[in-house]
Amino acid sequence: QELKPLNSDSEPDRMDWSELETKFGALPTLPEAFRVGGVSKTLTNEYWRSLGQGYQKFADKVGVTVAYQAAQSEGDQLGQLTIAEGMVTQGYNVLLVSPQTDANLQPVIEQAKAANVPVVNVNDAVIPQAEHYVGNVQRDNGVRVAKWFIENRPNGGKVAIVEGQAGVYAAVQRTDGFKSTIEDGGKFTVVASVPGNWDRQMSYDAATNILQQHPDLVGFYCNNDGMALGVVEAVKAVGLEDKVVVFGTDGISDAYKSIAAGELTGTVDSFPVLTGEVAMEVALRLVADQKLPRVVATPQALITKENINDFQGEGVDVRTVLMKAAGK
Amino acid sequence: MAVPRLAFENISKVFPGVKALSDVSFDVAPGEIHALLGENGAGKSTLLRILSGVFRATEGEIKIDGAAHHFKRPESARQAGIAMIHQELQQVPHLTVAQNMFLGHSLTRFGGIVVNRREQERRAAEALAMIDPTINPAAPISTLKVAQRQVVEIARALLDKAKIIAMDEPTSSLTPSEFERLADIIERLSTRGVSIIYVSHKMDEVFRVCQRATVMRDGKVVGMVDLKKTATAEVIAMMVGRELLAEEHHSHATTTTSVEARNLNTARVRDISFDLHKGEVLGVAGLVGSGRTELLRALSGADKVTSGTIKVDGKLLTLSNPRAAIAAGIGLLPEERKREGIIPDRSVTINMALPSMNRFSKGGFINHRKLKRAAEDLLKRVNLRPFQLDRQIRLFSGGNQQKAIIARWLAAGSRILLFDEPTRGIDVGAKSEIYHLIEVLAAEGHSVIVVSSELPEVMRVSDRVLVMRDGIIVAELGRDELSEETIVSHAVGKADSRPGAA
Amino acid sequence: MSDTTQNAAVPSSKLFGSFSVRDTGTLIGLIAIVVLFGLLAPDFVSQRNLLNILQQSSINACLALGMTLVIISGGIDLSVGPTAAIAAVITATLLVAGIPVPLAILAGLGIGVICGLVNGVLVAYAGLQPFIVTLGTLSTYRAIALIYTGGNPVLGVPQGFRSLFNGSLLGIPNAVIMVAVVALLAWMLLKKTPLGEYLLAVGGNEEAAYVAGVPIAVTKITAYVISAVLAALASMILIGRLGAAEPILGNLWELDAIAAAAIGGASLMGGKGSVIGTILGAIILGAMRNGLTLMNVQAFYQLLATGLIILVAMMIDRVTRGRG
Amino acid sequence: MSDTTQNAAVPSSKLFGSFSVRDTGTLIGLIAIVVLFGLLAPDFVSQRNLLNILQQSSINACLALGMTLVIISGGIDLSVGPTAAIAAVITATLLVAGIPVPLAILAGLGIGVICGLVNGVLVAYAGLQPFIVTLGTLSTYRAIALIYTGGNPVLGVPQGFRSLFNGSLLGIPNAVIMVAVVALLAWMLLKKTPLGEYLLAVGGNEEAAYVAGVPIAVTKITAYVISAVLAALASMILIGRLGAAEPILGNLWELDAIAAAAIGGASLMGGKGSVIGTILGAIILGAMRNGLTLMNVQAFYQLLATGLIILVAMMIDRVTRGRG
Ligand SMILES: Nc1ncnc2c1ncn2[C@@H]1O[C@H](COP(=O)(O)OP(=O)(O)OP(=O)(O)O)[C@@H](O)[C@H]1O
Ligand SMILES: Nc1ncnc2c1ncn2[C@@H]1O[C@H](COP(=O)(O)OP(=O)(O)OP(=O)(O)O)[C@@H](O)[C@H]1O
Ligand SMILES: [Mg+2]
Ligand SMILES: [Mg+2]
Repeated sequence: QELKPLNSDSEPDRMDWSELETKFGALPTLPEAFRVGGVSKTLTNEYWRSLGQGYQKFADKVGVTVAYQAAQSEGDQLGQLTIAEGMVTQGYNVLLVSPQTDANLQPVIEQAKAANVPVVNVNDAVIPQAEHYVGNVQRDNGVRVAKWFIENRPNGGKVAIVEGQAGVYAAVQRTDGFKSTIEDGGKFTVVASVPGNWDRQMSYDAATNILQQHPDLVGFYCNNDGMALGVVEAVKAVGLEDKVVVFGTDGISDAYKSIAAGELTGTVDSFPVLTGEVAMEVALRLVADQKLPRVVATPQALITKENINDFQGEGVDVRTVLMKAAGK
Repeated sequence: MAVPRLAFENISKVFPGVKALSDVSFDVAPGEIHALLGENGAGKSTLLRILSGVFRATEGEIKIDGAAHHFKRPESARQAGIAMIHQELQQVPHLTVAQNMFLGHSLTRFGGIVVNRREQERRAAEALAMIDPTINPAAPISTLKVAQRQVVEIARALLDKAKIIAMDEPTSSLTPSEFERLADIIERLSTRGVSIIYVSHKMDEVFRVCQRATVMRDGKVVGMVDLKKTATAEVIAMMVGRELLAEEHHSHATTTTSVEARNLNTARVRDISFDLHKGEVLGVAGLVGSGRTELLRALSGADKVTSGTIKVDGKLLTLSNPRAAIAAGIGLLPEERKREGIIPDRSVTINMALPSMNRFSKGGFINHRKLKRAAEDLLKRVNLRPFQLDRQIRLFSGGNQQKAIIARWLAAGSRILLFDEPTRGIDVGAKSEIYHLIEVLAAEGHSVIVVSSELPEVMRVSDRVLVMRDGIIVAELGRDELSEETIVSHAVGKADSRPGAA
Repeated sequence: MSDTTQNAAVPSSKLFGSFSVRDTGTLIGLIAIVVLFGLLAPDFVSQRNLLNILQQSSINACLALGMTLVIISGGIDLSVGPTAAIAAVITATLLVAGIPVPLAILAGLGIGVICGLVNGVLVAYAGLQPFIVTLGTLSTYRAIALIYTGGNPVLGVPQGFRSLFNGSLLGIPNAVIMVAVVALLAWMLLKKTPLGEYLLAVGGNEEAAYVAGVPIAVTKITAYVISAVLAALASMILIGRLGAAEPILGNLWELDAIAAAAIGGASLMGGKGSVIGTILGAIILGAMRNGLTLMNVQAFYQLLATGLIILVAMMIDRVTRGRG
Repeated sequence: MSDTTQNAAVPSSKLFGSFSVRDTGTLIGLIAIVVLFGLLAPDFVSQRNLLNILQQSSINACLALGMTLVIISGGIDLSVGPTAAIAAVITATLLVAGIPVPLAILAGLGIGVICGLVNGVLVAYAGLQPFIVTLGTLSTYRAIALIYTGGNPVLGVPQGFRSLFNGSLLGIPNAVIMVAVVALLAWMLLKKTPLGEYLLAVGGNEEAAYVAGVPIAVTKITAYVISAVLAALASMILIGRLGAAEPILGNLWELDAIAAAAIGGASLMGGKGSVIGTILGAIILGAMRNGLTLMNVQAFYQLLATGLIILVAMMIDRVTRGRG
């Protein structure tokens, strides 16, 4: 039957990652000589490298081989398609793909289906025809930051958004989640929502311009951490670091460092390593013919100076922390 | 008089900053061969380019068979029956000879969709055969020598069956024998009623083929003469505004050897050996394609020497590039001015100073004052006109560009000057100035090699002449042995060639 | 120097006699790459994979053919990607709205004509530099595609359209056949028609072309229109494959297309370029991508290899052609 | 007949007498943009914002100056972004390792020299096309930067370095002062030194320059080296500002730099270009970005405006210069 185009944020056929074991039991035994293919968006961003580490970590644990490849640059849509098609041709048993755009890996879904290879769409662009999706709720990234503002800045004020690449699903959802949530109470106004193109320099310049126009700004929300770190510098450059808060998204290690140093206010970590592990687990369960829901939601959490030590440091196992948070 | 075939009526043309033509009027009868004469920069090419639709006149009109025309594009002029041979070669390097000849109005098949190359090549070959049957119409134009390319330009104008053909220095790269064939063609065209406007700085040609001449100076018509009833000197006086003295040849050759070439071989010349003395002017004659240009290019470091030695003032040189040659005091005035000579968008001054930037710099900076002084001095010496030193060189007439390149080597202090067709496209006045200049340079102790296709020129300036054929030197003629017949017979290989000494 | 002394191949009027020295250089480059990858990755030379390479190269080849014509005319077209994007989203919208396939295709190609006309007119009549014109339209067209779709992909391209562009005939992908036909047409255009000569003339010596009565403006505009129409066609091949049209489709296509044309011997100074060379260039790039993936080379090293292979291909070519 | 009838500026030897007709065209374009944004966004013309614009334009201006020299010599340098990235990550690594600031800066600029040399030698000696050489090194250099850092940014650039590049003197950002000095040097190079004449000659007519004894190879190589060194300098301004060096820094810088040079009157055919024009071009682009942000224009429309403004700026300029 025809699948409804997937909306990963609102798909009803979903479960939380924490329920995998409880609902489906331990990982079944897998066929011999088994190869998993991972197709990443780009390796130039730590987020995607961490995701690959997650794949590898879980694969090592259960003893399967993974190949993790990425397009040569972010935006190289056909290059990524070539990679994914190559993996189907070469007879990988299951694919984990993080498409550049919503559509560029569409043919792989079809080819893989014909070759009977399950495909898991892992974050953040969403292939409408995808049968399996593992990832977080993009909108929720923005929502969480907006909630922080509502709780911690009861007087409201002016806020600004630095967006990712125009037209990219994650950017649109994150921006929209933040904007609609924060404007709900009527206390906050989004005075600027400008493109930062995932680029530090552009975000720095945009933030400088915004701050100069609105020196009374209370905070920024940025669609990823790289841009947020650029904005932090812009805020510091005009000496407003005590008044203006800056939030990023992704939870890359530099963001953690910056939060620990008291510069970046917070980031919404979507735990790429853990996401990778979960995605790998889902893939393997699919190979073992388990019937999983279409969407498996992975965890995310707003990291600030207050809770950073729960997620980072000696002896902290993020998995356990999050499991606990999920109430398991 | 009946309605003229062609009438220019009060044509004026203003370029930003220059009035190139003012109030030019004259007419040409059907079948007339009409010379258009004038010094460099007089406005001849500008007038013809207006006629052929390349430029638009600022004022005035052109009448063809009594009907007024204002051509907006070259195509409209062509359709009105005008063909033009441009002074500068107008060719596209990656097309073949035939494609170039038919460019803009290809012969086609299948309703204009497919170029009929075979037919084009056949007709191109026909037209070429009238002057030079050796040119292969299917060869890419870039493999042709300049002279051959000029033949192609002429042949292109003959394709159209035009009623007016404007020829702007059609023979500037050609040898007398090719001119003779062109002259025959022109006469045949004339008897068929085709009118021809003929621009040339070669007076003998003009008197040989033309009936009447319009003389221009500084963009104005200064007179119209019947060439059958006028003396050359009189015409020249009209052109340059003064009498030209016929100068005698003076030799300044010494016995000190300045250049000693032994057994030089390049891709195109073989076994070249000769001596050049201080103060000597050595002429090099030969047919088109005999390797004269390549000889000069080898000496100037522009072409690779595969074997043999060159000594300058007794010192062995390794000429890996022109820079090395320039440093050794050798300067080349190249044959193809537009391609190898000028940097079109830079001023004459800069074009002049390019090889000798170091002489005009101090502490790494150009000393513009010194440069300006040198430019004023040297460009005056070559009589640059208009005398605007900051003007882009491309805006000067061809002849004046040539003068600037000569000045270049004076500025560089070169002692050995290699002139490849030095007076190509240069007016009679300037020509005699250049001859004079060559003599002065020789007297000052420069050594000069002059390659020229104009035998009178070779004989006028040379102390000694080498004749080349097929890439080798076939004869060496002393000044007393010089005559057109001797040179030509050696050049074509009829004389008892290869004398022992070379 | 550089060009004038080089031994130019004498074009011949025989069909495919035009396989010049330059093209041979490119072919040797391609063979070298195929042999290299064939040794390193055994799957590489399987028939299936070679067809794959052709299919994967087809989009770039399609664009690069148009780019070659523009480059020959002395221009450059940076706006091919966004042009493709506009054509894609509009074609897809029409298809989704139930417009018959042929009409939708025509509309998409028509968009190409318009985009190309804008580029061409700005270059030919306004006299602006091609690089900067198409840099401007690169942004403008992309913005139009984004605004038109609100940034969302157009999903649900009907099967009829998809099988046309994504099907295969006797085992050969339709896209490959289409591009082969386009290449043949481009080759004929360049070698056999007056327009081909005009392109070479305008790019080779604009003044000479003008004096000879070549319609400069029309020639240039035609080149840009062809380039844009081929970009539109490439976008259809792509949406046929993807089943969806995105406004951000075609990102960085221009660089690949230019690279293919340049590897194939087109000179960015104009007046020179080869259809056969361009096709070989596109296949070289496609084979390289494919081979590196088969070898499971990590992304950073793929990037390194891409750069080095482009340089080496150009050098092999330079050496094979020989030069003074 | 594009160029031959066009009015050429008469070069003058007076200082700043070189503000040519062409530069005036660019200036009018800039004024038009400033007036437009001044009307639409009142904050735009505040002194503080104008300084902001200069600061934000400084990086692009720095690159564009080098690009102008390369373009004048008849080439193009697509590899500036990755060159900057390598220089940035290496400088930052050294700084973090505690190497003194001046040494680290020298090392970074030295990296620029090497990258430029590679480009220059491939263009000048191997005789490859500049576009394709620097397209190849664009990938290669980027890959090197990524491999060197493993893809991670280098954090913790020390304050001493940062304040040097990100501080200000009498209210004027150091970066602006540095780029102004670079511009002055570039202007002098072009107008006052033999090398400047060589660049113009090589780009204007390479063959004639060769016959006239201009050292072609050295001239071209110098242009690429200067471009790469300025890219390295630009990267230092950036890491001074951001406090971190990313291997992906400098993405698409080449397009902005080329756009600035072209808006400023450089001809991609070589032989023509203006330092003043390029600076104005960079400011036009910077002012446009700044103004659109101040007006809080939505992303898609910013893209649209960017494209249209580039086109309009070029047209204004074309009209002001007048043409036959
Ligand atoms: N495109 C142009 N722009 C500006 N001035 C020009 C242009 N073309 C020619 N001129 C000027 O017009 C005048 C006439 O030049 P023209 O080429 O017609 O001379 P000419 O009589 O053909 O000289 P020559 O015998 O040297 O060929 C010269 O002063 C020249 O500098
Ligand atoms: N690019 C080329 N390809 C093939 N043959 C060439 C080429 N250039 C020159 N030749 C040949 O080399 C020989 C010498 O030519 P060269 O130009 O030296 O003659 P020239 O006496 O100077 O004649 P011109 O009057 O044309 O200058 C000729 O036979 C010519 O056809
Ligand atoms: Mg003339
Ligand atoms: Mg010669």
